[in-house]
Amino acid sequence: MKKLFLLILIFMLCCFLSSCYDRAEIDDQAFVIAFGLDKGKTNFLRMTFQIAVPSAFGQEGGGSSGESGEGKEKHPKSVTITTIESPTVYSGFNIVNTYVSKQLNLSHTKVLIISSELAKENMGMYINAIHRGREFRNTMYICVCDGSAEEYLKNVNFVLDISPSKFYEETFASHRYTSFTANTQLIQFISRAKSKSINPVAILVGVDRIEKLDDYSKENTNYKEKGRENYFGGDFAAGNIPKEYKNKTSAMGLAVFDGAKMVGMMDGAETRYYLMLTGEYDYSYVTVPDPVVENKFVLLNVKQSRKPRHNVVMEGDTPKISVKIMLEADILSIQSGINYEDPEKVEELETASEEFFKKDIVRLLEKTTKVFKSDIFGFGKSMKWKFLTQKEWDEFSWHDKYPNAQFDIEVDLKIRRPGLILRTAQFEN
Amino acid sequence: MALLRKTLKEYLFFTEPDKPDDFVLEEGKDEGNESCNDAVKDGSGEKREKTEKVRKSKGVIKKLFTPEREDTACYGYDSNADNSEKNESDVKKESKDPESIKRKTSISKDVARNLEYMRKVYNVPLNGDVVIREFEIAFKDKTIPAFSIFFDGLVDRMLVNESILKPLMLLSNIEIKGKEDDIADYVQKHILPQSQMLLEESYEKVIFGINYGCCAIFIDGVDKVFVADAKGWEHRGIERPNAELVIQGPQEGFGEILRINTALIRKILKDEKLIVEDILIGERSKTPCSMLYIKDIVNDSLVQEVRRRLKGVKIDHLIDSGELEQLIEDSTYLPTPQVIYTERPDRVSRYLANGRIAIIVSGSPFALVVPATMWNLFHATEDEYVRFPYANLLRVVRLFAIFLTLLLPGIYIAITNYHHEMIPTDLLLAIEASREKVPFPSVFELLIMEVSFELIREAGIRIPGPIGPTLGIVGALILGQAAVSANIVSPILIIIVAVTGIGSFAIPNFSLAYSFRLQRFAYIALGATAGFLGISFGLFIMFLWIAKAKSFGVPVLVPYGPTTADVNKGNIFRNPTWKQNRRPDDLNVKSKNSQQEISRQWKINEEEN
Amino acid sequence: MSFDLIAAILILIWIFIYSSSYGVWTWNKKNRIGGAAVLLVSLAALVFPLYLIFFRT
Amino acid sequence: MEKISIGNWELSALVIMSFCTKIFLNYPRVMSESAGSAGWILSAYTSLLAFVIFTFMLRLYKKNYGMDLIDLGELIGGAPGRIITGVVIISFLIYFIPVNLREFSENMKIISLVISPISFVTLFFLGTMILAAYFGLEAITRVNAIAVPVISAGFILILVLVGQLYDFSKLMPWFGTGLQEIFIGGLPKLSYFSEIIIFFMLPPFLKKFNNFRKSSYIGFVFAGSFLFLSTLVFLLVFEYPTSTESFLPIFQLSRLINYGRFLQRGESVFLLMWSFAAMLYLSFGFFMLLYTFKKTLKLEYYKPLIMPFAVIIFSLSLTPPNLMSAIKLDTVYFLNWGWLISFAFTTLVFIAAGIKKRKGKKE
Repeated sequence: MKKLFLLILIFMLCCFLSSCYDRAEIDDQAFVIAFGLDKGKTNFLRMTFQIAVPSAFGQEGGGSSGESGEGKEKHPKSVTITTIESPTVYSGFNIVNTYVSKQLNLSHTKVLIISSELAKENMGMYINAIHRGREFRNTMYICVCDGSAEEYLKNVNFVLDISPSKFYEETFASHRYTSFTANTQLIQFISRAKSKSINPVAILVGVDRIEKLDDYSKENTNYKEKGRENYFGGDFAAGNIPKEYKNKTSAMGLAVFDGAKMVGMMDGAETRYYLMLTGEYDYSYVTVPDPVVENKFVLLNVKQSRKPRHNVVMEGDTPKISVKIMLEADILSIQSGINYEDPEKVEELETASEEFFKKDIVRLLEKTTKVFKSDIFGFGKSMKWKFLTQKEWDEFSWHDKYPNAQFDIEVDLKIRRPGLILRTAQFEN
Repeated sequence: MALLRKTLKEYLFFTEPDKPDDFVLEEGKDEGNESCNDAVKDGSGEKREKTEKVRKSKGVIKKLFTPEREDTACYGYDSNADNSEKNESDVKKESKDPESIKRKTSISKDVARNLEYMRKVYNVPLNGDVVIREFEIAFKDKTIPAFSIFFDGLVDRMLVNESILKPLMLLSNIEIKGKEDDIADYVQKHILPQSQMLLEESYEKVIFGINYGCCAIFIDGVDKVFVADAKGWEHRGIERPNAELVIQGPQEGFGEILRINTALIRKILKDEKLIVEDILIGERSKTPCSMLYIKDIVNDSLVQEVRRRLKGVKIDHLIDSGELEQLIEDSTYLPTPQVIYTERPDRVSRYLANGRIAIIVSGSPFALVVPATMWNLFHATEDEYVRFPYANLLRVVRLFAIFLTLLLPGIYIAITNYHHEMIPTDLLLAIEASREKVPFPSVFELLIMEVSFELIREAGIRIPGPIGPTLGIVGALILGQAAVSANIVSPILIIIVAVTGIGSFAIPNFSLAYSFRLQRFAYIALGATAGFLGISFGLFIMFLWIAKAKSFGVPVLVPYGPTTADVNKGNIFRNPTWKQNRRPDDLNVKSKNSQQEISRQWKINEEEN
Repeated sequence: MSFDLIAAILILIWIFIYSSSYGVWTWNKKNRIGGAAVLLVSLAALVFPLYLIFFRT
Repeated sequence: MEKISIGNWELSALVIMSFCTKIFLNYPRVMSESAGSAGWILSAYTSLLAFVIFTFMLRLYKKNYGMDLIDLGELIGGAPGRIITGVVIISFLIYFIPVNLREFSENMKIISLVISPISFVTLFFLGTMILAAYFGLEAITRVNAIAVPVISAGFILILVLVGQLYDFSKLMPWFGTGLQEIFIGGLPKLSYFSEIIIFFMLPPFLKKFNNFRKSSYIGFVFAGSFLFLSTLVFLLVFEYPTSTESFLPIFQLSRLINYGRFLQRGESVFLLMWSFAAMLYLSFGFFMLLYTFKKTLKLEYYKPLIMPFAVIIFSLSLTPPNLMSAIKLDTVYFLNWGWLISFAFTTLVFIAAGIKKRKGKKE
């Protein structure tokens, strides 16, 4: 027993003498909340770090969240921003560490913003570098900024939150009820980018260019392409949203990738159909034109009743893809006052909205085959079931076959409940 | 130099280790020499495939004990308990002291010599509380000189006056139709109306009796001494237990008087097989101790082992059972206790009924129960008295409390120093903000707080009554608040330390709480050294150590390690009472069942009707 | 020579002496193969780490 | 040495622990590397195969129950036979303990102690090995019996918590790199059950053959299903080419656990779990190494040998110049040839002992 104690003692002594290499106090660390990559002017990369300032979280700093000095202070006090240029990701950290008093820690980075300029070139090497690092969370959001990431991070203003992390987490989780963005976390992005059956997407973010709503021109939206009279709720992407708010930034739509290379962008409405096609769709409010009265709308709260059914059949070199999307909806508003709640009339509304959805979905699918040439929906996964060995699948090369695809879309929408009003009574005038 | 050489030799070179006889509990089979073998035949002994076998232990005392000796009734313990051979050797050792030789000498017939001798023994003019009362007894027309000797305060004065001195001095004058010629017989049969009285023949026993609150009566011409039990010392009554409080359940605790304590147990266990075996411990103090067990339940080899250990204790004075615990436990270095230390008769009775052995030390309100497993220490008395869902809630809370006490500070240090990523970001930033102004590293900060918490706790116990709570408030609230506002510690740390402290109070066994409080510091150090790796290192070694430990032949972690038949027998979570059919398997008891297989017979009757 | 190194070497020597004394003890107990093997092991436990410390680049 | 006894559940737990600890290293990765998306088939196949062979070996062994491999070696060839068997087992153990020690330490270093030197991390594991050897086999098995259910629960918890990321199309194509690759090329993967050789050192501690058989079967079933589940879930979450990237598959899985804003990046909690598993594994291996050495050479005590062997293993574990070569030592050399020792050699010994015994009876 005595010897055992001696042994433990020696061992503990060794441990303490050799000290604690990895120990790092929390208050010696600068936690980067968001970090952006741009193409540099003088070097390969321009990196922007948004670092949390903890004193804003202390008891005294409770109220100082950008509220003070309205016009002057553009940024909330809880974060600070620095931008540098460097050849690689990690050397950038080194440079920042020289002038920031605390050591940069990226374990709490919530967002990675990449400028579309950089994304359109091959950004795989940077993503790989981040993937290799232990510190980064696999669950951080990967976003593409239509414009420069630096500008985006400088314009972010957490109006409602003190905590920057909460701001990002809540903002990018809003796809659950808006369906204008998707859940694009780093690990998902990477595994999709390396997969042979599906391609990645990333949330599109941007800085809104207009200062006042009056300046907004509807020509910026793509309603005309979609054959509409006016733009609907999702006919635009981030950076082009008709809004007026202290926070100039916005997130809407998706950037489409082929491998790790960006090939195009989708607007909000397309994102919704993307979500419906992949089955990630939760619920959202959708404006549908009234089937009878022109320029009146029916508003539906659309949910996905079941996951979509994909079926892929090869006919020669053309994949025939049939998709069945099953939706259900609650009526939120009927502007025309027509009594669609009537069980006989509800079918009319159902078919009209099915047609409406189908048209847009087919448009989106064709855009992915013709313009993007990238299967972001994962039809390749259904194709994969038909192969026996990896070799065959590799040789088949789905990504090359996808652009030829032909589609057969079926949308099945059932209106379930009409909200609080069972029968619309007309206003007397 | 010699010491150095010895140390060098011990540490530098291999020496053959001496093999200590590890006590292993015998399989649950009857040895065949006892009458109570009815319970063993249910064949439950085969359940264990363990190769545990008892070794022919050399130290076991072969002479079987005879607890039912009649002549011990007077003192309430057996003064003969010590082996005579041992006594002889003691005498030889103490041969320089002439008195010790004389003690063995027999009593003289001459009362004057006896008186002189007793005066010498008790240093009478010097010793204030020895009372020697000389008087004369009238016996058949003559008066015989006599004297009584006792300690003032130890005896009941009224008793001595009324039923010893009064009959001897007054009643002896009355004509009694006794035919005895022998005065000793006469006195015993007619004069002294004392229920517990002995005739002793040696000084040693007489002196022992006097020391133990008896009144000795020396009569001229008699070479025996009347030793009358007149114990009347002051003592605390039966009170509520102080350390182990329950809401539901019996409310009486042990006192300081041995016999009252054993009576409290016998009151609960009305079982003629309950043996109260007496052993004296302490060369000088001769503290009477009782070893309690139920003969037809307990494993015989366990009884032998406990007896062997108790008899092997050689110290001068034994004051409290806490001392005895340290003298008989298996491993002194193991931080966790291996003996149950309780002041509740009902708890002791439950353990006795399960086949354990209790040891009660005279003068100590705490009984020791052996063997103890970790789970016994983790259980509270109340667990059995409340309905089982509630008891399980309590157990979950307790498990959580153990976790907090042991690991919370260590884990806090590990996380804040090594694993930043796992704290939710907002909390992390809040911690960072609160630590911003603190000048110390977090380990040091934590140690400051932990040490001051221990300080407050210790001071709170030691401080005289009324100030205690005040100090707690002052310490906890004002000091904490001041420390935070002086930026010496961060507020989040106060929460950590406070929660840890509260957790340690929720552990039912006081020594277990001590052990966790102690080990907590090791985990802080390990957490600061290597984060979670350090903590798991500590846990691993603690588990190994505890897994190796045994309490009187029973592995401490039983039934989980080694796994025995009753793995799911309500050690962590309690079973409903009607399911607790069997006694713990690890004790290898003679009677496995503690209640009938169907303990709720009325259930069946109901169905039948 | 840093402190760590000295401590490590001292511990190695202690281990060597202790285990080789066990080897000798075994040898004396008429277990020749066992004793030799233990001596070999204790020598390896001295030489191998020293080689790693001093000679490996 | 005191009389050691192992209970039934303790043996099962030992079997589970020693087969399954490699899940935390690179088992799922190697499976998916060699069989592609069909790694789960390979895993199930090797587990079944190992089980069948084990059953066969037990049948051979039944008559000699109570004697361990070294006793059998002595039965076959006297003292030289004993020493040869012992040396084979010792060399086997002394090969894979340092490799595993190195890998676990590197594992910890990569996960959490990035800056610490590798020897510092190794010392923690080495410390537990040394102390465990001092406490003896009984303590190790007892801790193991308690820890295995807890660790298994944690492991299952990881698998369940990443449930939202399961995608069954990732298991496609059905046969991954091809049937031949799985069923013939997968044969050396039997080496993942090489610890079997250690279990044939344990029979003296268990009295009855039936107990030994029953509890090792139980252990085998659990271990096989854990190995299978780990590969399956890993492949359900990571698609084939990505799945071969990661050095620590289960760690990667645990990093993905993400439930809301609060429950993120809990991987460090699981670090407790697998460092504990690693400590158990290494301690058990180390003790068996000492025990085998002692038994082979008929020494009286193993305790004086703890420190020298610890030093040797420590030095050996630091010998590979980098992690990649350490992994190669494990996944290439050991995987390809380990089964020769653990299965072929052991079976040979059993057969030889059987023949010898029959001959002895005839004579």
